[in-house]
Amino acid sequence: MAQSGSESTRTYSRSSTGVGGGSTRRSLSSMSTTPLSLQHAINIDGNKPAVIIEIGAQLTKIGFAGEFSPRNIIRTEYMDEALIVQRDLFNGVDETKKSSLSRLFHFFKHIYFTHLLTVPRERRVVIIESLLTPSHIRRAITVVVLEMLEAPSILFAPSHLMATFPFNTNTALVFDLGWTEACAMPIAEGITMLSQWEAVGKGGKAVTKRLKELLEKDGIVEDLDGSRRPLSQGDWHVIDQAKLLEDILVRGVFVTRMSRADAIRIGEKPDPQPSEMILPMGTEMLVVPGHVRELAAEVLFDSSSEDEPGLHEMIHNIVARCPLDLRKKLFSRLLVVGGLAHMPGLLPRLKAEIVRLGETRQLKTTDSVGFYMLEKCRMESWMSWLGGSMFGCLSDTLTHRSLTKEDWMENRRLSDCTHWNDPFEKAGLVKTRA
Amino acid sequence: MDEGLVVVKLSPDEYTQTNSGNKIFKNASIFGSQNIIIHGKSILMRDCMLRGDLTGIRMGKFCFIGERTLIRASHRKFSKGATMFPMHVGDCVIVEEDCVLVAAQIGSYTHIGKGAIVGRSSIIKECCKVEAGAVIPSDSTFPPFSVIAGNPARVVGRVPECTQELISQAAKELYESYVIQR
Amino acid sequence: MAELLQLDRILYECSCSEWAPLCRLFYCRHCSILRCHSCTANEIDCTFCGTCLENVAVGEARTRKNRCVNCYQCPICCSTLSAHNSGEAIFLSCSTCKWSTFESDIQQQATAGNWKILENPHEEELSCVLDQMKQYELNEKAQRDILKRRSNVVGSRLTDRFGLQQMYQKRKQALERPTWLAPEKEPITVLDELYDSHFTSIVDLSKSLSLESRIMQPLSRGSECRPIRMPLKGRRVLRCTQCTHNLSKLEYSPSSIVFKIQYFARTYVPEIRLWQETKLAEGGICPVFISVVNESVAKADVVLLANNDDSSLECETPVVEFSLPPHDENSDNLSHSISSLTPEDDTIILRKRNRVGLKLCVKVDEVREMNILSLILKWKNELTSMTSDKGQEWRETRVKVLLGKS
Amino acid sequence: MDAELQVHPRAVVCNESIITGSVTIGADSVVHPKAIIRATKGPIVIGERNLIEETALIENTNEDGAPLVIGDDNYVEIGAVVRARSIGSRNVFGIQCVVGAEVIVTDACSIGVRCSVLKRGDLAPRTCVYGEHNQRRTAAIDPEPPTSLLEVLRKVFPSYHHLKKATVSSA
Repeated sequence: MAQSGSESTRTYSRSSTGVGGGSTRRSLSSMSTTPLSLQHAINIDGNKPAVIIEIGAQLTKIGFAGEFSPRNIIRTEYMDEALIVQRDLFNGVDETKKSSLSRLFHFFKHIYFTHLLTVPRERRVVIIESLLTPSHIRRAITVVVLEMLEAPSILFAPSHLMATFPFNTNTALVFDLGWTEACAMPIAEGITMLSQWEAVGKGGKAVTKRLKELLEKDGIVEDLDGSRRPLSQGDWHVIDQAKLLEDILVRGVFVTRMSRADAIRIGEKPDPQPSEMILPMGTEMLVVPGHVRELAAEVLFDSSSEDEPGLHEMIHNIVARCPLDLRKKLFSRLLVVGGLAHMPGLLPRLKAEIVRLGETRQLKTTDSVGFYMLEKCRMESWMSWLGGSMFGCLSDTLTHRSLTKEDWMENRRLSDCTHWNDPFEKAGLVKTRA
Repeated sequence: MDEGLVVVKLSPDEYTQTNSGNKIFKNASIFGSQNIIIHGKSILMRDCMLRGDLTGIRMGKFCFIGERTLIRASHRKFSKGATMFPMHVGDCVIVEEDCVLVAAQIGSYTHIGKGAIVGRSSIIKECCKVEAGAVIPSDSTFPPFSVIAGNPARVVGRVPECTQELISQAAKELYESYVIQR
Repeated sequence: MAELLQLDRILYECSCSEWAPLCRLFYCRHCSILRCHSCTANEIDCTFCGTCLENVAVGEARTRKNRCVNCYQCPICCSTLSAHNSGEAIFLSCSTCKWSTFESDIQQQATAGNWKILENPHEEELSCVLDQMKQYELNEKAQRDILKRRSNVVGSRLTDRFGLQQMYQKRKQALERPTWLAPEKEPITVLDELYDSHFTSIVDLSKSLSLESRIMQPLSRGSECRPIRMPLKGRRVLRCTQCTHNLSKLEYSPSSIVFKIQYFARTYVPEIRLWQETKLAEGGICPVFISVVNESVAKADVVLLANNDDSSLECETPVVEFSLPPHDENSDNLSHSISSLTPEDDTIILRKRNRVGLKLCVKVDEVREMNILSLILKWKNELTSMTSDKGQEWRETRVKVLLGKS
Repeated sequence: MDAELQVHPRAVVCNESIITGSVTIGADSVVHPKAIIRATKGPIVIGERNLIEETALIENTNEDGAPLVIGDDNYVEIGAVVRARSIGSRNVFGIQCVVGAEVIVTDACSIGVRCSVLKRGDLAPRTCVYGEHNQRRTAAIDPEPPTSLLEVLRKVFPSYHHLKKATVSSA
């Protein structure tokens, strides 16, 4: 650390070992006229709870370890100095080119200095992400967090395993219904069964796309004198600007019962038609007919093409591949997390579909289908963050498993997932940590 | 645009200059002018409306009030009735056209964009930037150095740290560039 | 009224090769280099509430989860709630969307401050599970210690002088499986079906919350909401990463704009501004009018070089040299006298106190949407270094002037 | 033109307000200078304790010439453009808001700043229109009427503005 020797007698020494070594004492130097606030003078490492961040496609959950709800849930975007909203932070990300990381870097600074109000140098970081995240994204996050923000250490925690922690169980079939895709992963005896995961591109994005198609077909607009006309092309600009599709998805769309869905599939109109939903759109009113609200979520369950199976088929395929004694256990321990899990009627419909498919495939294991739920409060959208916060609270495990800045600077090696014993170590190429 | 060197001419039959250097649009509707105190070197453009009849309005130096802007004081409700609060505008405040300011206090070195509405008895501290078209709800307070935008308005960013010098220099050059001559 | 301060039309290159307008840059006099926001160490020196503009101590901020207890945010439209007195008690109401605490489960309150916030109903369950995880962690750590210290002999009962026995007992006890087990959560098999009333009732926009207000209160059950405590704001201190000296530090009070330490780049680097909007004609040579201002309190000698290798426009005038007097504060009475109107040569057209107007001729081969004229700015200013002898060195940085309609 | 203007003795109407057509202003109402009340297609009857701020526009554009009846305790803020069929009581019209000609405003509605309600039909009581995209919701309590503000204005205005004469026949 360059010491400004010539100028002030008391040098400002800041040992960069940070983690692992003893506490980093920071001697008060003469350069700042007022005494540093207490928080900076004593920088006792280790007892400050870690920062837990889960970056989703649409929403990012941030908070501290040990707390049972995230401090903030924000959209995965930020507003730069020219007041332009920057959204897709991860495309074109390359750890070698610093300029490609600038958006991600500004997003992390937005998290730290607007929401968490803490300095990255003092707290460890736990990033919760799905095991399927491509490794160039994980390496980019590591470069931003360790090198540009100078956090002491970073740990990538698998989101599916984290989601099982609040339920104190070590066997579950975790089903993450996110924005871009629905990804299911069985977890047996605490070990993620990496070979049996399945993901299908049916998430919030697919439901919104189906909702848009239905609205283009049957959407109605009540204009100024009360008469109703079909949706025109010009209205879509107002709809996108006011994010009405998101509003309809959050407030209006629901998953119907299986009996109604079958009736609709063969063309009938089941008798209690769902009510219309009326939303202000500019100065006119957008009317969402009842059947649009009902059909939008059907995209999750229709198994039209082979590589796009319905959610229930996906579960069956996974369990079929699992060892025999696990199958009954997995069916009775389903755990649905993610933003879409809040849709009313999803769990009963999923259960009914699974049981029906079980009968058609003459399986005896689907008689007791059960879901893990924290029924008093709907926390599905941030369940894996909650598990991550409990995991981050274990300070010793955190010290042992996370990748410190020095190790990263040394060999720039990011172990792919925490349980995987590293071939380099076995081959003795790299000195192993104790 | 380096305003310092570009001159905008104001025709003398529409604008007058007071002894303390204020250049004021002649038939701007100013009510209760005895309650309005402007510390000099300010500009009131065409069709401005200053309502000093309810309570006093105090404005600092080098203020620039755009066209068709309305400035009036606001009231606050208390248990025993409403009282009108005087409005205080700091130095070097640049307000663009078509704004409605019903604030209790606007700090110095603030730049308010076109068509912004500042709600009843709201307080904007120094060195703020209100974006064009922002709608600030009543009784809201904004700390210094904040960029305010949206409807209802929120802090969306931070202005550069040297805003005080920037805006004071720009305000002086702005005053300098609006000249009353044929 | 034209865009008043065209800040982002002229970008300077910071030492970390990021481009930013001069007003967003800082100048570290100890290392004599330009610094921008991304290559300075940001720290938070005080947290304060943005609405009541009061400082909140760090400890209290941490216990209150960085929220202010007296100021509240509307759960529907995020504007500030104002307190009103309804005769016997105080309630909060929002002036934009007219939401009031009458719509939440705590209608009114005797005192104005600390309204109850939503708690996590599963608090106790989760804390037992957390304690059990810590048990497992101790267990795992004990096993790891055994692996490491297989060599030394542990457990001889004789030498208890050094407390080995008690340490051995502790580790043996940690090795056993934790006897006490938190209750395992039972999966729920009977689910309440989706009733007809769920989807035949009118969708009431006041009852169901939008995504915006759901993410503002993670613990709400999708409909019921309470006033949200106003999140605090942090006051940033910028510190040069190389020599860890402060570059910008404000005073303690949150509503003050006085800087205790300020090394703004515009007081050490001559500032280039666009004088007039330039009209770029295809193929011909067109004039570009820029002005250079010296805001520092010391004299500055400036050299402007055309940097034609990476700019999309060819700048004909290769070198411009001039020196600028310091900016004197007492010139407040801005007399409109332009000190010398006669152009010294074809490039320096106007000289006015600490400002120089330049006309650069630029050859344009084809007009693109974004035309960038890049220059190299060399300047000498004795303030650019702490020690006087090093002050006479020439400093240099690259400048990009965005001419097209940016 | 002023002959058809009927002002209650306790009402305070500034001379600089532009009032055209047959307009009746009830007791304790205050009209700021530069406020515009135009009874183009039919008469306008304004009730008691109404506050109409400067540059606000109230116009009667009912084709059938029916009178535009405005109730009590309404607060029309700066720059609001109100052309409703009928207006109830205790409403608040935000700064620069727009109310269409076929709207029937019932009671205790509050139209937000720069919002617009143009659709034919009545606005249910306690409807609030707010935000950038005219979002709608129903409030739990009535918006506060400007009664205490009216008292202050009735005391202050006579000393600063010329007032319109009160017609003898108190409405």
